Amino acid sequence: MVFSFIVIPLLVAAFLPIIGKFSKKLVPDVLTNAALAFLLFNSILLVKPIFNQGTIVQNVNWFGEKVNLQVALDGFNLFMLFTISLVSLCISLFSIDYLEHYGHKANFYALLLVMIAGMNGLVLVPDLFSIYLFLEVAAVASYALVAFGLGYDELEASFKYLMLSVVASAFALLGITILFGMTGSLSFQAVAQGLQDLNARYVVGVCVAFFIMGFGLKAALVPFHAWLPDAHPSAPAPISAMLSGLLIKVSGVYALFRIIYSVIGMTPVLSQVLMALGTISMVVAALLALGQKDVKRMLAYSSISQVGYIVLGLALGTPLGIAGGLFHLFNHAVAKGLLFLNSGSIQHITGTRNLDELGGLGKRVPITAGTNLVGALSIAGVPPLAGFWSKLIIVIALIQAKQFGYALVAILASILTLWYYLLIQRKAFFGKISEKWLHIKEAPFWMSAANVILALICIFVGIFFTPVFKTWISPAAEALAKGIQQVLMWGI
Amino acid sequence: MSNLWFLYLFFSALLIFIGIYCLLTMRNLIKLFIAVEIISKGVSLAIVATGAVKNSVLLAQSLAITYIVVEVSLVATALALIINIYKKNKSLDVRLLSKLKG
Amino acid sequence: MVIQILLLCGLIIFSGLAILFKDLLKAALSLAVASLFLGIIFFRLNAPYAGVFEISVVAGLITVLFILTIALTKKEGEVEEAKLAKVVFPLFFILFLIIDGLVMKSLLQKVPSLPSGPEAGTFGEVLWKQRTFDLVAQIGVIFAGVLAVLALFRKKEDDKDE
Amino acid sequence: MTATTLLWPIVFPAAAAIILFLIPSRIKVVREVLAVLSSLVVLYLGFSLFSQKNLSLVTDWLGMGINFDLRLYHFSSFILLALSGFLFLICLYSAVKMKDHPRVREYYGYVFLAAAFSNGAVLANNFILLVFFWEALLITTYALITLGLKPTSHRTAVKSLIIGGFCDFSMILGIGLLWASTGTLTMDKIHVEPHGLAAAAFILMMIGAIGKAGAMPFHTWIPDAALDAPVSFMAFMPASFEKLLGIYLLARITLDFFELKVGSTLAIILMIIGAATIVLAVFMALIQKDFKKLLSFHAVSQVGYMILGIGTAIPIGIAGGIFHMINHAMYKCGLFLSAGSVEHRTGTTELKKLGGLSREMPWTALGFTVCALAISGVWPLNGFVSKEMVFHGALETGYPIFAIAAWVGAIFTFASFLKAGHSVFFGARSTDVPKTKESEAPIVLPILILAALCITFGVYNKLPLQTFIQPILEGHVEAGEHLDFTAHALSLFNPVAAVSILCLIIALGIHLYGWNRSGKKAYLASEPIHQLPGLRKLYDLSEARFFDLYEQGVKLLQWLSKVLFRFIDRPIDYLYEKVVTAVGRTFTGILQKAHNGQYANYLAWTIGGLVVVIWIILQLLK
Repeated sequence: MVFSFIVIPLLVAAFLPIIGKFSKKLVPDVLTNAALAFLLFNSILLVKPIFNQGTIVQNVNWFGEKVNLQVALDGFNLFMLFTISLVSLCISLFSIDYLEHYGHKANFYALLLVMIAGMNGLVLVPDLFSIYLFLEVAAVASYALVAFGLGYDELEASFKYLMLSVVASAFALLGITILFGMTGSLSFQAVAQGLQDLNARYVVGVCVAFFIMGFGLKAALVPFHAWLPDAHPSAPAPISAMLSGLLIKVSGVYALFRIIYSVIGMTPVLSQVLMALGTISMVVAALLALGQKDVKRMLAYSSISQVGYIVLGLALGTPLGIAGGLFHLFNHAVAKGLLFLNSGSIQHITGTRNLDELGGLGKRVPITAGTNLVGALSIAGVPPLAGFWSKLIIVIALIQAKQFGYALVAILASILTLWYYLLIQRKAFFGKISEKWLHIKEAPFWMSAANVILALICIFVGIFFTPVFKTWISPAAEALAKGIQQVLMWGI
Repeated sequence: MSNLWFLYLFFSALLIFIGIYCLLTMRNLIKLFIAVEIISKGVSLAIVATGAVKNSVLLAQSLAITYIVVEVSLVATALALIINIYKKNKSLDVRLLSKLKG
Repeated sequence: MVIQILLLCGLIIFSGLAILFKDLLKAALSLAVASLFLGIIFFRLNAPYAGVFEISVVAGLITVLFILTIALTKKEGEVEEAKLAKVVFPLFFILFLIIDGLVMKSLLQKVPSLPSGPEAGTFGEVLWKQRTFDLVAQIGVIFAGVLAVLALFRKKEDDKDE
Repeated sequence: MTATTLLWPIVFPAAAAIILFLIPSRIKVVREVLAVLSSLVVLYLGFSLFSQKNLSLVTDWLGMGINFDLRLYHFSSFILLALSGFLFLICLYSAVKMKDHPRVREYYGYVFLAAAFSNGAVLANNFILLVFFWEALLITTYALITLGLKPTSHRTAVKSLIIGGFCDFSMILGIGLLWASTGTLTMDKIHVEPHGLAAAAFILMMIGAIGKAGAMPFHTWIPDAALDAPVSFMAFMPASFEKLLGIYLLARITLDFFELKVGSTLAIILMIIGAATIVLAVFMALIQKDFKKLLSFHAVSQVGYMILGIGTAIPIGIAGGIFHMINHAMYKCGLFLSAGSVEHRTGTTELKKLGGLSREMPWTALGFTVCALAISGVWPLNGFVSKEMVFHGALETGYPIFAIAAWVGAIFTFASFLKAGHSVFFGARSTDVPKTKESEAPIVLPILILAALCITFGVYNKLPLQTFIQPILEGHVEAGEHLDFTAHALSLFNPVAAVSILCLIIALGIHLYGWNRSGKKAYLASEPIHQLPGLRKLYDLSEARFFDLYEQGVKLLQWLSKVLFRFIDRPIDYLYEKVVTAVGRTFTGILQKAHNGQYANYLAWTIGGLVVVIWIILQLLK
């Protein structure tokens, strides 16, 4: 049941190119969405067992032979799986209409599914090297997807993205190798146990620095972020949503914090370094976002800034901070997915993404404008939308931990966030409509539908934040906090 | 035995240095990718050497092989990208790839 | 031991040459030679399968891919590299060599590691039974690579049909 | 009859609203027939529920003590019956009056929705549920006013929304306070003494209640709406439904939720509001030159009697207030409907243009006369009875000033209705209006029914007082005291009644004097008072909406925003433009320059970042 998260997307992806020869649109559309809907359903089904048992360990026998296909599913993984399934389903719904002018839907969906399989795998494996591997699966698919339009921008962005992340993941693998060399094993538990027995603070410190760089580049922490504002805007809108909404969080934030919490142990030093990095990202990227003309580029910088929040919350290390960080991760995945899809709608409707050319679209395209507003306000942290609560929890956690400086910066950065999101609203949707856009039409059905679903989730989670928080976030945060207790400090 | 590990790590670090130096200074896209290959050689050397030194060479071998498969995949993707860029740009100069900025 | 160090030095030299050669073809070939050296090192480290893979896949397949690309981009693919970069390379290389040497020397005996007993089983068992998940991931990576190449080299005519 | 029957008065009108809304505009007769039939069903529901005294329906709703809790008992069943009765009359009336309205579809939809919400508000036994229905009514009010289709309709609608919103907001605050101090939201479980926090809650909730009833100073949208909204709306909402709901809630507040003591500060506040509303509104009513506007000011003025009666906190006063509420709803509804009837035939409601219509529209004139006499408190109509009760109550509190204010109100009420009746139906036939005839039966019938009810409730006052009012107050008076409000109901031979009759005579005198002074033009009969020194100024100011808190509030806000703009916004803007933005721009600019698109640059950051992170971690580890 748990393996279906990896196997089903891969299987569908394998058959899609062949099916694509016979049916260009319909069957790939249906098949992909059905597969993703199944995964979403599956992840919801898993809530109860996780709630009751805490952790699920599953083994698979291959023709009677015992093979090492072991997954350990705890609250944190499940939370990530659910987020991935939910957002990617909306994204593939959006693609039904959006991909019409790209063509080659089957190929696109196949890559998308491989990427999802990679992310699911990354989330499920309890093994350092496998984390790296699945990260590469998702990454290779994402390079191709960024360049899917084959335009100049896409190729340039994809190339820079590839070259930077190859270097980064090489360093991450180097760090894994060193840990492997010291402890002789690769699984989380064994490595964590080994590190407890050894006293190797400096070497482990260097390893952690490698991880911070390797996974931090995937998560686009400043100063490892430079690829993101090129790659995310250039990709087709659904892929931008996928990358910003999920990939940076799964292959960056999840991988980094999974290793830190489950293997190395969150220590005060690490906490300090990561919080500083998170804060720098938050502020620098927010300032950069202010200066953008391109909607998607602004959103991309905003992603960096919001990842800063997530890292800040997770790095704080208190249960409340972890919960806030995870909650913000979910909210940002939904809201940023929504905003990128929405920017795709804008581009589909008007053919441009330049804020200076847009204006007054609100009256013509109410659904697009309304959902954009919801997403923007949610990320900016306006009550009662979902983003407000997660930011509030992060700030409260910071204050609780007596990190007043960070709390202040977090609040100021959220003002900056609101500022540039209002800039989008003002320039694109409000104000006088220019002659050019008098005859535009609302986006096609599936595009609007995906936007509306995500916007509703933003609102729903905001209003019913207590039950959502209890069902999804708390188990995940508990799983992480347990990790802290299990992993003894390695001397720092 | 463990001292031998540092010998291999020493060479592996050299390889990675060469790769990064090339990435930082060179301009030809293909050259840059050759540099990436050199870095990954450094990493695979580190993996196998670690396994050999730590008595788990079988495990390290399987890791190295998997890593090579990943490399092939990456090379294919990257070279396809490079060819596409060449088609658009009629040049392999990385400095031309700076349209996206700000 | 000496042979091993010589082989490692050869690996470094050919890697250095790969980036210093102006002609891309020569660079790719010296990269292949470096791979050959690495493969032999793997053999000598009791990792014959890795060595075979390194020689056949990296020295063979990847080099072929490189040469193919170079051939495809030959017409206008010449890029004037910065002279300075090549001139100062030995300087930086030696500098890093020294730093690297010092760091590694300082780490000698310092890094604790767990004692490890001899490994049981055969390579096949380890690959298939211990690292099964990696095999699944390998399938994923291969899919991703193939699909990526398909996507990047898709025919333009199809776009017009849509 | 099971508890779920309680859902019917809410669900059925709502369903009817949807059906009526969905019938296409082209189909004419079906809609009207359906509307009247539906309202008949609602009326039947009202009757059948009235015969059922105690029912209650509780289901979990939102959690945290917020249940879906409906409760039917003597008070709410009585209000429910009254509401459904008015709904039926309004529908009957609208069947002719509104049939050619361009947006008749929406009209019926909103009317039935409003009925559903009102029924819900009356039956609600949980404050949150009450607020839900209460707020929803705001929206239907807003929508119905906009159906007036006058250029200013929308503005008035917004005004009603904002004033109503303010009142409801304060009511929500009050409920919050009450919740905090009692810990429950179930209405029939709350009974506190108004001290401290609870006193604040009392005042806040009272604002909500009297705001809905339209007491001063929350009345200002009603006269505006008289001109801007459809006349049937005026008969529907401000004249009957909102009065019933507002006074119902006020009575619940003073009787059930809080223990209002005779002569306590809160009681006196209520009485002051009541007395001020009576006097001020009646003065405004007196000088109006438009039939509907005159009526609308009376709709405000009469609320004063009810509030005064309830504010006395003496059983007879409270009973008088509640009785006045139902009486007022009847005759004011009748009056608005007769104004509508006149408008229907003549096309105008300006007093100046009308005159001597009694011959052509005898039934309307008859209905109007009865209702006008009732509102003026002429023996033996219902208005006389309820007003007497209020006077008695006010006198018993020991503050005769309130009784005097009420008597003053009575004088001018009668004077203004003499003026209105004289100028519309009696006197010389005006030449401005062409010859006309009586309105259709569905218009006249409701008026006559209401007039008949006015007489019935006056002459047989025992019937309503003993069946409706007495049960409400039972259990609220000290044990042993016998409740009988009919003691001096129609008695003319007691000092209070004598003063009342004297008032009526004075009013007649004022009217005749004014009529003579203004050259026998009835519509100018109030001019002598209008022109009184001092009063003139006040009237002018009032005409210029000087006393309209909403208008003044809007002006104040404009002024405030100007001040804020000049002295706070501009400096901040300067700071923002010159300092924050400049600094932000500079940083942004530098950062943007740094992102120059060069791969080597980005890689250098990455490697540099790695080195720095390693260095920092090693430093921290030392």
